[in-house]
Amino acid sequence: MKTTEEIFEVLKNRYSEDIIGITNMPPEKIIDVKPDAIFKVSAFLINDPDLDFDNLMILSGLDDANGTKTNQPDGSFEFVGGTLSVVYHIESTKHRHKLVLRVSVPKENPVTESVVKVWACADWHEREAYDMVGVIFNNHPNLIRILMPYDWDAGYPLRKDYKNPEFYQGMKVPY
Amino acid sequence: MIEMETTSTNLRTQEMVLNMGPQHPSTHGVLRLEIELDGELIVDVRPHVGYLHRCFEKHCEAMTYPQIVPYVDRMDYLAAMYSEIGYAVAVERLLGIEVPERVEYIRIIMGELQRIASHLVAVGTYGLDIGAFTPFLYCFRDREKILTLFEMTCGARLLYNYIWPGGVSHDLPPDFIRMTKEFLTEFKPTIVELNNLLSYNKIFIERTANVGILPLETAINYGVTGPNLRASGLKWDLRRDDPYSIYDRFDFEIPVGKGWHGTVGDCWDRYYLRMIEMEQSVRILEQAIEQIPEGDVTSAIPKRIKPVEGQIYTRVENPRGELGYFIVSKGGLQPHRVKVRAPSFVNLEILGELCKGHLVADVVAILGSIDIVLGEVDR
Amino acid sequence: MKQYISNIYSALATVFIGMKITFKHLFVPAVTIQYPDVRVTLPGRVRNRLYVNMDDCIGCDQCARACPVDCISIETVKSVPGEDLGKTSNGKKKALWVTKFDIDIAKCCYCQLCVFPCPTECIYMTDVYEFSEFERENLVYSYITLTKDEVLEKKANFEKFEAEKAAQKAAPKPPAPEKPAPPQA
Amino acid sequence: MGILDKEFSQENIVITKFEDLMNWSRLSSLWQVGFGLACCAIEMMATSASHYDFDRFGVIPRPSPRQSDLIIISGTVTLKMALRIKRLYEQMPDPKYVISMGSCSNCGGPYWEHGYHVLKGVDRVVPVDVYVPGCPPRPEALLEGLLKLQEKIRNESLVKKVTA
Repeated sequence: MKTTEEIFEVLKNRYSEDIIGITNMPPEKIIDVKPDAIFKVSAFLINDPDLDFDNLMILSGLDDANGTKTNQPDGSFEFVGGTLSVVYHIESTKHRHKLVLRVSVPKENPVTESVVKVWACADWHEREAYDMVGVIFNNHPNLIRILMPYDWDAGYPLRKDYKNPEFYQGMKVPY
Repeated sequence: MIEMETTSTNLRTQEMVLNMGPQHPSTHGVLRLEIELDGELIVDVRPHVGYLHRCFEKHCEAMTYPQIVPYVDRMDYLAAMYSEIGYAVAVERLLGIEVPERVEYIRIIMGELQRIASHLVAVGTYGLDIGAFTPFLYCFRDREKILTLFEMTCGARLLYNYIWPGGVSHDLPPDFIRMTKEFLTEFKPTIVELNNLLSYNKIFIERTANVGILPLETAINYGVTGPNLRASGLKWDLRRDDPYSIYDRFDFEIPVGKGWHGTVGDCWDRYYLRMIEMEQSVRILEQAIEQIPEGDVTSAIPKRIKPVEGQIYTRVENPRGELGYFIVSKGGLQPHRVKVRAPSFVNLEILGELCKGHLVADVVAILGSIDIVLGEVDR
Repeated sequence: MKQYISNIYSALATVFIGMKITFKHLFVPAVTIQYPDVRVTLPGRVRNRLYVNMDDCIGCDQCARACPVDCISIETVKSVPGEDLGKTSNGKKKALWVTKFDIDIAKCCYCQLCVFPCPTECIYMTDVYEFSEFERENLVYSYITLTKDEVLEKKANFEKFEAEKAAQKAAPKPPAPEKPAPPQA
Repeated sequence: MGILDKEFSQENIVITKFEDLMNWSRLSSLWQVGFGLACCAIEMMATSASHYDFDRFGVIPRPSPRQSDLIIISGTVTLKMALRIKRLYEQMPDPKYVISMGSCSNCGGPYWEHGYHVLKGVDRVVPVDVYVPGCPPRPEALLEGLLKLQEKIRNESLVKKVTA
């Protein structure tokens, strides 16, 4: 049983330049990791016998909506810049401790690394994050849309500035 | 199709791709399976989901916290009460509020009744998949009694909007306790009856035992939870291992798969575990009904739910496994992001692994034993 | 061989046990509800079609705001002074003409969230569940008691009143004592 | 087309009696496609289970659309699914009937406003005969919708038949 601060110390000592810091989002504490280091950090987390994070509870993609908001003439809006995040909630079934990791990528180039080789269940979660928010996971075995149709080309629905198309394959989409 | 050089040592038939679904009676909804076959042996199964993607997470971003509850119901429609409990617990922890004692008891009674109802559907339709029609009728007959209990409590049969963040919408009706007791006394012999009818039937055992074996290591790595994980032999139940509500006050057992008729973690284990879980739910219900205190049920419901900036991930033990809600609040009346860790979504991922090397007919048996709800897979 | 025989035996035996249970159920009273002839009495809290008692509605729009689906649309016109709209059954004074109260029951999700905030308890769910239709347009229910002409009349009245008020404001001499009291919201 | 082409263009005693027989046989053995979409499918299952017993009305679920007369669209129709439903409907032999069960398939239901992936009413892809409101409708409501459909079939005319 370890607290987030203790695990943060362990990680900081080992990967000093890849760990950005610890953010407090009450009631949770998040460890921010650089996008290109998430694979090796998570591989360390699962393999280290003291930590042994064997269960990825949830992997979620987020649109932080922190860019500059520009209003369009038709009443909609658009975010320029800003970040997309991927949040990993992991736990150890043996030691019963939990950890929250976060990776933030710029919206213009949302590329991070896949953790499928560490936790197999990340496969569909990552596909969903790609499908909904548009984060691209390098080294993912099969990164295609999962919930939306494969030929959906109107963007990523869970981004805050998503605009729905008028028609899809001849069917009217809005009410 | 894979091109292969045919030699005398490596003689293979041509591989064939078989599509199952989205309209297929045994896919439990709208799931499409792309099955790659070598003769009658399965090489790979690729599930295609999303045929019921109802944009739950987008709706959450446009609704206030109480307005989300009806949408939460529609996610796992076989266990709507439990989805509500999960959501209510998440919002309460985000706000940091306590709920009255009576509310906790009501939630547990509703949750366990819902677990029985959900397992009855799972068992009944599993029988239907395998080819036994009678258990389906018996299961639905008993499920109807639970639905009557729900209907007299909150007025709806399937999608309740009953458990709100901070409380429940109505108090229990006066007859509820008596009728629940009656139901439990009637239901206990039914489990025995169902076991005799289906579980110990030799034909049923032949179809399910030693089929679709899920080893424990694989199960944990794939994030499988709920009865499917317990059937593989790990005593992991969030009601005890990550307690929420007041489950720590009750005396119940967590059954694990023992490989009664085959190997640990086969389809029969997964099926039979649900039967034992229903017995345990009856045990919890009997205790809860005896202990339930008097009190007000709506006093702790906040007038206006507006959490401060923060985020939380909470999880509860749904009939299908770990149901988690990840809520990010940016301090508004609406959440910034709600993401659901649906147990069926994660459990379905294992299907490809389980089916490898089996026959086509076993796909139905394996899929039924995982017990998925497509509304939850696609959300 | 022994295994073979015992397999056959156990298959027959377990099937026989199952058949025995099925046979026993022949003598259990049937649970089927013969629907069109027999109807079950529904419990008091049952949630089916929405109903609005317009005599009590004060047009406060709270139900429309609580609705997650936005299936209720309400439009109101303020009454001009001197018009008496009557009182609701729990003594609230009405001040608004409700010129539109439409519920698109096809969109409704029967969640009952609109019922709780209503101050006069005029919107509630009934036990009517048999209302299927051949046309979808028939599923939009209008509950207003005013006729079309009356609605136009009320709107015109209010506009006239507004215009008069604006004219009075614009007038150079402020006739303070004669100014009618503003309508109570 | 043939000699008898014009003979039966007007209603007469033979036609009407034959019509009654046809309609009666059609309405009392409506075989439905065993096809569930979402929450309403559970109520549909409950309708065919012991308490409500769909079989009393001659409704038997068939696994194949080619053997069925009736399709009950029970639940949310998504854009991904809509084309499959259209195809299923086209595979059914005439005469075919459609019951739209529940708010979602009537007009998108709770998902009509923000549902980017929900078809707002199944009548945009297939013609609907009876709309059963409810979310989900009680089994009785579905039965009532079925009775209404039977009423519609009973009044159908062989001569003036409009394809459903």
